[in-house]
Formats: sequence, structure tokens, C-alpha cells
Amino acid sequence: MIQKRFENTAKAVADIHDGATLLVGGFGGSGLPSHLIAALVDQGAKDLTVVSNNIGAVSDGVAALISNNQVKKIICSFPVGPHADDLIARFQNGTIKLEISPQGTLAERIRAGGAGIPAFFTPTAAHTELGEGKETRMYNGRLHVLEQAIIGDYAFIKGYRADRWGNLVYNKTQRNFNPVMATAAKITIAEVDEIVEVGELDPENIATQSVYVHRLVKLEAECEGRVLVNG
Amino acid sequence: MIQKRFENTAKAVADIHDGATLLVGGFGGSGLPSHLIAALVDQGAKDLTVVSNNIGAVSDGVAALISNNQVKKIICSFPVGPHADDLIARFQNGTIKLEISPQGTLAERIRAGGAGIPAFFTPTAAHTELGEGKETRMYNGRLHVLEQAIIGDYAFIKGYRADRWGNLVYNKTQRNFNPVMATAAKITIAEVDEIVEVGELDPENIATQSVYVHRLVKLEAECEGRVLVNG
Amino acid sequence: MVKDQQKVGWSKIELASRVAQDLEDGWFVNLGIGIPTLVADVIPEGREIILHSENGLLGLGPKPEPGQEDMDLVNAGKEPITLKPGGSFFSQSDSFAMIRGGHLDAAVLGAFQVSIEGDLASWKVPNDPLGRVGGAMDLTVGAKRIFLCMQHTSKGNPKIVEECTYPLTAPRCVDRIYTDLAVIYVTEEGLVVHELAPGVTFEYLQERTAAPLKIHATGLAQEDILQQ
Amino acid sequence: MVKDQQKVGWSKIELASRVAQDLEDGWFVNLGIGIPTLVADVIPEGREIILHSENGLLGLGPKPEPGQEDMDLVNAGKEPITLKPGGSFFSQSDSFAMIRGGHLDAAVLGAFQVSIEGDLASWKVPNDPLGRVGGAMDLTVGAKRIFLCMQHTSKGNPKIVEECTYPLTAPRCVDRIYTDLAVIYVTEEGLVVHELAPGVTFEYLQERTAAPLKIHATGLAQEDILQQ
Repeated sequence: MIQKRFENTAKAVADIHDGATLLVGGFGGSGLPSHLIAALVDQGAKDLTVVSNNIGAVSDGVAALISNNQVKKIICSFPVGPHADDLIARFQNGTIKLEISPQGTLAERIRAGGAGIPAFFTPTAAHTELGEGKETRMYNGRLHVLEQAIIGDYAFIKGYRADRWGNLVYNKTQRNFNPVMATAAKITIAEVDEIVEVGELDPENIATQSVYVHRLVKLEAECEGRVLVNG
Repeated sequence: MIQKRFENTAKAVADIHDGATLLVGGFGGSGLPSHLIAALVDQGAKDLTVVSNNIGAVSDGVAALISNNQVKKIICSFPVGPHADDLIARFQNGTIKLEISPQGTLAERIRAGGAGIPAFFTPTAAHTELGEGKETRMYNGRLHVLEQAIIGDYAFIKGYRADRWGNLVYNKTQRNFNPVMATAAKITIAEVDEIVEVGELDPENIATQSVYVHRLVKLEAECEGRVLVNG
Repeated sequence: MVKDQQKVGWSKIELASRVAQDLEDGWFVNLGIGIPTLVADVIPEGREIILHSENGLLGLGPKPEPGQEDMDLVNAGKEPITLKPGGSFFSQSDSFAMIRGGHLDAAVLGAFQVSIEGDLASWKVPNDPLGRVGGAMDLTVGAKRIFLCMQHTSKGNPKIVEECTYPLTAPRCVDRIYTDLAVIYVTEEGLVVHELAPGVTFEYLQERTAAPLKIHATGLAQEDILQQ
Repeated sequence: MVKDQQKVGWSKIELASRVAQDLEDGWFVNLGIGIPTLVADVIPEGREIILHSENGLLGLGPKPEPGQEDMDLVNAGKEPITLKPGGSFFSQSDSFAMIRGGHLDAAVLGAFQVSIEGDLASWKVPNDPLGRVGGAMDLTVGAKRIFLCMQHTSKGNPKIVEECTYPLTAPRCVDRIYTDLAVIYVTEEGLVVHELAPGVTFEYLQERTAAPLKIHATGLAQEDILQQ
């Protein structure tokens, strides 16, 4: 019987190794898997490459991993924000590498990773600093740059409801990067508000199919777990 | 006020020009926009390039356009079937060109067309007859071929329910090629069973967003229309 | 009606309204962060303009009433908004497929600099180690029209220039520039002023612009948008 | 229990059952057209195997009861099927992203020819002007394991050969071959027979195979699947 549920976030992230590539969903604080991030701060894996759209937007996002010195490289479209001070400091002293990818290119590189497409041409960033050093080619009279797929060892995803098979639905714009990141990691870990019986989710309305989700944590159980650990 | 509804299929397809590239949704007879095809048979546009997965599966599919000598080129993954005789005859006497694309490559080329990606690398068809003559490159120790996007002048789509804005939902596996083809044509025409008020479709459950649909025909109205025309 | 000299030009919300006036019925329009997000609050009555937000939403509505905010329903600036009937949600990859695929009629964006040829610089100031590109590069290559919506100057320095000195977002992509002082079209013949904001003269505008401006052939409009 | 010599080997449904036996709990498995589609009807009790259909469905169930057919709910062969609880629908592009992206544990496919090295030919016979590739090339590069499920011979001619003479679907992609006569693994050491169908001897099998076969080191199983 398929059973993807983990007792708490600590157990769900326990095997993440130093040097892992981690995709983190969310758009700022919206749809952010902040409990998984908190568990990874506790777990302490180092030298991570983190792929996430917004880095400095909220304190409980990727910024927490940076402040805890767990990150060696960031791939994102929007590094700045009120919680970017530690990223800026580490970038300037050379302890963190930063790769800025236009948001649509970032999303498409992740989709490509999940879809078995190693590289694609896009008009985005042609003739700009972010296209420099990349292979270019003309299509339809327009310059395009060749971009490479991104695949994670792990993805952290925030969903609204899940079933035991790992099907996910999201709530409104919580969706953002979560469905695409779910497709592009060897191990996708989802924190969700609710886990329902198999068959309760509308088959027309499942935004992330069961095949893409490997571990599930229900947030209330997690909170109880953390209380137990702390107590 | 946005109004995409056409009175009948005849009016919806009236401006399709000779030489147009036409994407036709469906997987065999499932999700096939057969009423739009019938209207195009009546309309008579010639020298069409038709992109559709299955050609000979059913009599009221693309086979009807071939039998009526309206097609100069087919791009598909599965040309054979019980209604492929006319295609075979015209292919053998040189009046129709045939380009076979693996099904996933076909779907991805159409997605790329809709997504502004002119070309991508895929492992599918490497080392095969269908990869011959295409640019290749090694990624991850594996040979990949470069495939080109497909864009249609028109797409024929079958949906289940629509709203006035052009949002669409599908019924079960009727979805198949319809959502992706809807994204990749200059003019997408959808035949649907029902048109509901704006706001009646679940915002989490719209499989084709309004931006992709330019013309709508409700099938009952169409049937009445055809009766009137014929009477 | 020329206003008091103390208050020259359009306020932010007036500027957003002026942009909204030029969005046509049935258009699909992306709103960038900053002043452009205000456009959602001032769509003219009776016009169906379907607003797109890069984070995966079509059918963006105005700001919610106080107390009705939903942090799962936000715009490109992560601010709470509402969804109009007919709206829909989708992923960021689907959202940018829509943008890059050329399906949006217009994008309304902010800018650091825009050149006489419509080059746009909006993601990085020269000495910033980081930059923040977001969706700007995808929108500038993908949307059918790029309308800038911005303050005419930044700390007194002109943002409309002969040539951008900041890193480019995209070359030759801007169609129109809406500022607190004027409406300017980027054309083959150069920057053409179509309208002056209340209290603004052509000379006043040219003084604050580091590129030569032309007057539209049929003359200049100058209206108080609040009267409309 | 060796059957009457008149009926040697497995029937189609027995063959499908034999394949189904080797699908593991929790696997995501694509079923191709032809005999592979029968696998959906014979999934072992108590095992959760999530079946994928290329036309955009996960959670494919068995054939519907007569009269319950829904032509909007079909498999890769366009035959009516059912959806299991937990199933979902998606587009063909999403379906092949799933396939090509390496997310399926196995694909069960038919074949014209398979070589000693696991080369597969399944889309075109040499003198056919058309061919019919469907999803076979995507599945063979994308699924983690390729299991063939086919008749051992075609009109008396062996389908397992030293080298394919038909156009390839993909080179070196096949992991196991399930036929009406045997279960054969494609290995670095060649074709290794793991199991013989009822009434089939190794010699009988080798005679009908145009490539050398080896016996599995721990000996051959030979069971009547109907007894299980």
C-alpha cells in the first residue's frame, strides 16, 4: 500500500545531504513551504544549492538557510527584499554564489528538468547581461539564448490538500512555483494543510499528480511533533 | 464586452484560408472537434497543413479533410487506422506530404509553439529514422535531437463547458491534445457542449484559460443552425 | 483645468487611471510591481479588461476591503488582491508560457531608464551587486505592447534618456511611456508627446527629459483626468 | 502442471497476468496498446499499482461493465476504461512530460522485433510507407523499465532476434520480454530465460527464437499461472 506520509518535517528532511540541490516553492511568503525550511535549518545540511524565486522577501524562507550558513549557491530571479542582508553580505565576501535567471526562464528551466528536456531556446534575456556567455541562435528573426534544465535532489513544496497517493491541490495563488518544482526533483517533499482519503480530490482538479510527490507532511501533526521535540 | 461566441461552426471557420496550418485536437474520436471539421469540409479551404495525433482512426476526423482533397501535409504520430486509405493513396501518389513526429515530441513541439520556445532538445527519436537529418547533441551522456516548435494559424478544439470569456473545462480524457493545441494557434476555435455564465467555472479547475480561446461554438446551437441551412 | 502650480502632474493613482484609459475592452494585460499594480483598482466601468499576474492568475480584481485579505491570493508584488468572476489560477510555468508565447495584449511595467529607441532598463542599477529581474525580461519579449508607468524623474534625474546607462532588460521593447507628467509614444521618428498632465508645459517636460521630445502632429491633449 | 500439448504457453490474459505479477506495489506503470492494455484487468489484489495512459490519465482501472462505457474515458487504444479513486486527468503535453521526464517506473509495450541487446522495433515494418510511432519512442527513452508483452512469434517468425531488421524505436531500451512462451531478461550476458510457460521446454523456446538464449543461473520456473 502506498504510504508517503511522514510523521513530521524533521523526519521528512532527515536524509538531505550536504551539497544537495534543493528547489523551494513559493512566491515570497505565498505558497512557501516554511515548515520544511525550518526543519532543514534544524537538520543543518550544508553547501546547499537552492533554487527559489524570491530570496529576501520573508524571514522564514530561503533567507533562514542563508543566515544559518547552509547555502553555497542561489539560483533565483529576485534576490533582494527586506531579508536579503545576509545574502548580500555573503555574496560580497564570496561565500555564496548567485545565479540570476529571469523568472520565466527559471520556471521553464525547472519545467524542462521535470519533462526530460535538457535545453531549450528562449528569446528572454537575449541582448542583456543575463544572456552573456550563453549560446545564441536566430529564430524568426530574433535572437534567442540556449538555457539549461534544472533538476533538484529535493524539492520543498507547499500544498493545500493531499491524498495518500500524493495527489495535490493548491489554494489560489499558492500554486505559483509549487506544481512545476514538484516535477523536477528526485525526492519531492510536500507540506500540506490536510490529507484526505484517496478518491476525495476531484480528478479534473489535481494540479500535482501523485507520481510527482514522494513525501507528505501534514502541518498540524508537524506542530505537535515540534512541541514534543522541544518539550 | 467580451463576446467570443459564434452562431454556428460555418461562421466560426468561414475565414480559414487556403494554405493555412490547422491544429486539430482529439485522440482518435475522444475529444475530437468533429463539427468544426465537418464545417471546414463544407467551407472547402485547400492546401491545408494539418497537425493532429491520429489521422485514420475515425471517419469524421482529419480523414474527412483528406478525402475531400483539402490537405497538402499532415504532421502526426499515428497516421494509420481503419480510415487511412485515402491518406495512404495520396501519400503514395505524392499529393500529400507526411511528417511523423513521436507523440510526446509532437505534444512538446506544440507546447513550445504556444510558450514562445522555438526549439528544444529531446532524447526521443535519437538513433532512429525519425531523428535522421536533425541536429543532435549529447546531454547527460545521451544523444538528443533538436526539435522545432509548431504554431497553427487556427486550432480546432473540443471542450466540455466554456464561459463567455473563453475559459474551458474538459470531460475526463477528452482533454488530451486540446489544452496544448489551444495555446499554439493565432485563432483557436472551440466547439463545446455548454456555455455557462462567467464565474460559474471553478477558478482552480480551468484547464484552458480564456486568453487562449478566440471563438466559441455551442454544439446544440450549431445543430439547429445546420438544420436551418439544410432546410 | 490647470491645477495649482504647487502640484504639477498626475498623482500615482491618477497616472494609473490614465494608463487604464488606454487599455482596450477584451485585452489581457499584465501588471508589474509598483505603480502598475494600482491599475487594477481603476479599470474604467463597463470595460472588460482581464488582468494577468505573473504568479499564476488571470482575472485579477481590485484590492480587497480591509479585513478581507487572503495571503493565498496575491499579486506580483505579493500584496493581497481579489479575483474577478471568470478568473483562474495556474502555475508559474504556465503563467510564463502565456507571457513568453505572445498571448498578452499589453504589459504595464515600471522602469529605471528608457531610451529614445525604447530600450528598457529596469532590473539593476549600475553598482548594485544583485539586481532583481523578476518577470521583466520575459514580459518585455513576450507581451504584444509594453507600456511603462513610472515617475518621470528619479531624485530629480531624468529616466527618459538618449541611451540607457543601466543594464538592459530588453532592447527596443517599449511602446508607450506614461509618467506623472505626460504620455509619450516611442515611434520610428523618436519620442512623441501625446498628452501633458495638468499644469505641465512642453518646455517643463523637455527640461526633465534627457532625450529630445516631439509634439504629436495633431497637437497635445491636456486634461484633468479627475474630471472624466 | 503441464497442459495438454495442443495448448502450449500462456493465453493473452494469462500473459498479461504474468506481467502484472512483476509490477511492484506503488509503481507507476504505462500500458501501451494491444496485449499490454489487458494488464489493467488483472492487477493482483491488494497491490496499489497506478497505471498511466499516454492520452492523459493516471489511475487507469479495468474495463467498464457492459453498458457503462464512457467514450470520454478511454485508454491509449481508444477503448473505454474506468478511473480508480485517486486518478487524475491532464493534457497530452503534461502526460509526455511525465513520460519523458523519467517519472514512470515501467512501461509495458508491444513489439515487432527485439534484439539480443534490447534494441526495440515497434513502429514500422520495412515496406510500410507510413509507420505508426504513437508514444513508443517517448516511452522507451523515458520509462525507468521497459517490459515487452507480446506473442513470441509473428506468423511463425521469431520476433526475438540477433539484430533488428525493422526500423528502431530505440536502441538498448528493453529490460524484460514477456511472451506467451517465456519470461526473458535482457542482460549484459545476453538473453536470460527466467521462466517457461506451461508446456514449454527450453528447446521448444530456443527453436522459436532467432537469438541464443541462456538459462537463469538458479534454474527455470515453470508454473501454471492459473493456479496462483
